Amino acid sequence: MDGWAFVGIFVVVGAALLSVPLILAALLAPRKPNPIKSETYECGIETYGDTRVQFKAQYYVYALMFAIFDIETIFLLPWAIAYQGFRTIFPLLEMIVFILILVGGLAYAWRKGALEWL
Amino acid sequence: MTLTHIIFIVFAAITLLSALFCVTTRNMFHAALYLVISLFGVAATFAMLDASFLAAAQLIVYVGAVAILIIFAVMLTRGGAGSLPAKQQFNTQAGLAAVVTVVTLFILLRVVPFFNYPVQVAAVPIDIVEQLGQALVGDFVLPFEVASVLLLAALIGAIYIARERRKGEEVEEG
Amino acid sequence: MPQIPGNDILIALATWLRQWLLTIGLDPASIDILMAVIRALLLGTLALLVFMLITWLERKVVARIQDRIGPNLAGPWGLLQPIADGIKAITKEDTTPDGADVTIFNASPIVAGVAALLVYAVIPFGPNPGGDCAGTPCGPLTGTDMSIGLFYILAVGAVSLIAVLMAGWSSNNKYALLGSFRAVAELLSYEVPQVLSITAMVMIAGTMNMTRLVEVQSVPFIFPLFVTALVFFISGIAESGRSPFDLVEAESEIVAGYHIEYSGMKFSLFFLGEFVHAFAVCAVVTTVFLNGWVGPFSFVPPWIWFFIKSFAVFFVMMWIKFTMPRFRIDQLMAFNWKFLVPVSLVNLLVLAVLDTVLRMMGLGRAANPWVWGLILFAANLLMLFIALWALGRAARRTRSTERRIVARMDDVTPAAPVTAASAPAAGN
Amino acid sequence: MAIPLSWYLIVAAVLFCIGIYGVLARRNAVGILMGVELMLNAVNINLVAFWRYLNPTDVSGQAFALFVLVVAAAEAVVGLALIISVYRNRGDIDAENINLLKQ
Repeated sequence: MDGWAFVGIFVVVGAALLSVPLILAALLAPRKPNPIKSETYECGIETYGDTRVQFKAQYYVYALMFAIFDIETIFLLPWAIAYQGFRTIFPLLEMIVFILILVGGLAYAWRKGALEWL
Repeated sequence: MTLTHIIFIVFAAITLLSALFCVTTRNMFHAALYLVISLFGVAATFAMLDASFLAAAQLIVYVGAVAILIIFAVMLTRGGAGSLPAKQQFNTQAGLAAVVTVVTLFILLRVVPFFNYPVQVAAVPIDIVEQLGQALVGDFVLPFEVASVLLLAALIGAIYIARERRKGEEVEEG
Repeated sequence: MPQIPGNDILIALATWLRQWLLTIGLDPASIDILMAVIRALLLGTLALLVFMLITWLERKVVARIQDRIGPNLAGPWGLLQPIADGIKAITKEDTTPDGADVTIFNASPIVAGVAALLVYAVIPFGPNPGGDCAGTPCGPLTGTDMSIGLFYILAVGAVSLIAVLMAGWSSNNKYALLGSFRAVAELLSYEVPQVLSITAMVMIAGTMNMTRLVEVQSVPFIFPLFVTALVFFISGIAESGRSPFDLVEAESEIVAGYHIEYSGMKFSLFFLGEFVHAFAVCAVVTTVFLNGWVGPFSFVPPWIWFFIKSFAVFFVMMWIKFTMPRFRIDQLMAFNWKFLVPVSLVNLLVLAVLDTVLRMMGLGRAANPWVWGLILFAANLLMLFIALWALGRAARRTRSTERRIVARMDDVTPAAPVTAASAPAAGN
Repeated sequence: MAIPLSWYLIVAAVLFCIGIYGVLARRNAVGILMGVELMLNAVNINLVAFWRYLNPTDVSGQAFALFVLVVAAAEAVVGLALIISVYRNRGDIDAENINLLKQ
């Protein structure tokens, strides 16, 4: 399974290793909660309003640009692995076209100011 | 019943149960996290099918990108709370939907798994990713370039729709 | 003891252990699983030890940079300081805020820590000695020799984003939520140049397997892939949330970011995740660009070379951390999307074209690695020069715009006449 | 190959049906989109399983799964952008209330 089995084991072992100090802390650390202590921190003042405030959509714009470029890479990587084996320049040209189309997207975002932190 | 079977069943159970929670839980953030777990299970299934590259791609695209997009969307729409805080999560046709689902499931389970497929036992080529790369610029070059155009269209469209105009309305600082 | 393949003490120990397990009558399949568990335990412990060491090292180095002494009370040269910190973290009270989503709140530090640890699974610390280790073929000195190693590193990097969002959302705190949004926006933005530079590496190396990546480096890839290495290193620093990209926890702006409500050991796990990730970036840089475990003097084990190189890279990271002021969030985003991403795209295209041209002229890597490497290095330097020139111009323009805006805000009559339309436009 | 092909197909079928239920019954538009993602994943399990069991030496199955991945992500990007836009304009993403075109 190409090493994924080890990754599975490593996840379990890693989580166990990291849980050891957490369990130790749960056993050793003092635990005296009181209403003031467990209040949500907001620089000393009482919290006001709903926590889940409205965020601006700019965050989503960054996320979607990331998603698009991520998927682009999923396509680029198999090509990149095969790259050293290509004997003609057509694969290279096809790849350049592929990248340039997406560069068009980046240029559009730039022109429209979608990359600006508002 | 070997170890492989048990592992498969465990991952299948994780995938399906968290998918079920994903479509039924009320809290949309929890639903998104259940979706992440379910997609993890799918990635594990890919790994068990020796599709190493696809398993990692599944993690990157779904856990890394789509899940983040969904969680952002949940937060940007304030968990879909809308105007009424305790709104019903299922629509009026939920009963009908359940019937449709069960019928579909019944048909699928009757038909799909028991067809006699010409199963071929062969090892996966070691250079499968390289072959994939060659296929992308060989046999699949047209879909490959069309995918690029699709991504461009999605990028431009989504930016156009989602962006706030500079003189935005009631946008709180965040 | 039989012939030890590779003359490496660690491989000899593993071979001996496997043989002993065979003699006590375990079947090979369960030995494989047991050996994998032991390997995982060793790797995890190694990562934690390195974490403790680099927290100490970092404090010593920052102290020297700031003309102080640093920790010097706990043990010789303060070497026991990490242990003291650990005891402190364990015995601190752990508070959970009101209205927190407890399950997610408790799970997210572990997710963050494990996601950072997972990178170590594919780091090769030594070569594949070949030959036979107690009945099975010896593998290289690595957790698992995955064929898609580099891609796997990208994939597990995605998981830490989820941990950040989990922490921020479940804390029921506005600062935490805001911090997690900012952190995720930063982390995912910097993942774009990272994946693009990984594509360039894979293209030149022709493989994603970490061991193969070292083996194909007939010339250290830092030369032919200089710009790629820089982009990868910078985005790696940003990915691990270290200064000057530490907006993730910008104390002066959003208090402490997404882990504001965490205390005691849970907070330490986030801290651990950051450091482990930072060192993992150094290890990957060492593997991919600095020829990994390869070094002169055959009596020095390869993993010693590996750690020497990794710590050298980590030293550069600390140096950057303690000499640079923090970016502002808009500068951070602009630096990524308007500089790093275009640079890495251009770099990818230039490398692809140049390498093909060189190969067709008979000057490819197969023919003469050093000629090939130096030609690409020259091209890299040219790219870097042009990129820095463009960056400098953009920075000067932005700064003059900002100065004019500030002047307009300070004074009713600005020094230079500025129209409302021209000022924001110049910033683009 | 220890696990029969039909096991994978059953998992995919059940996942697909869970996705269908999510799409049909959810009110929240983001929830509907999650259902769609589950359905696309079920399709991908089928594609990869068929590739592995019927023709592992040909990459077409993997290539198809890759294209499904792209389409799924593009759909999520645009769909969520629409939902955010709807929320901004109407303050609600209940799919039953998004019916301006009906009136």
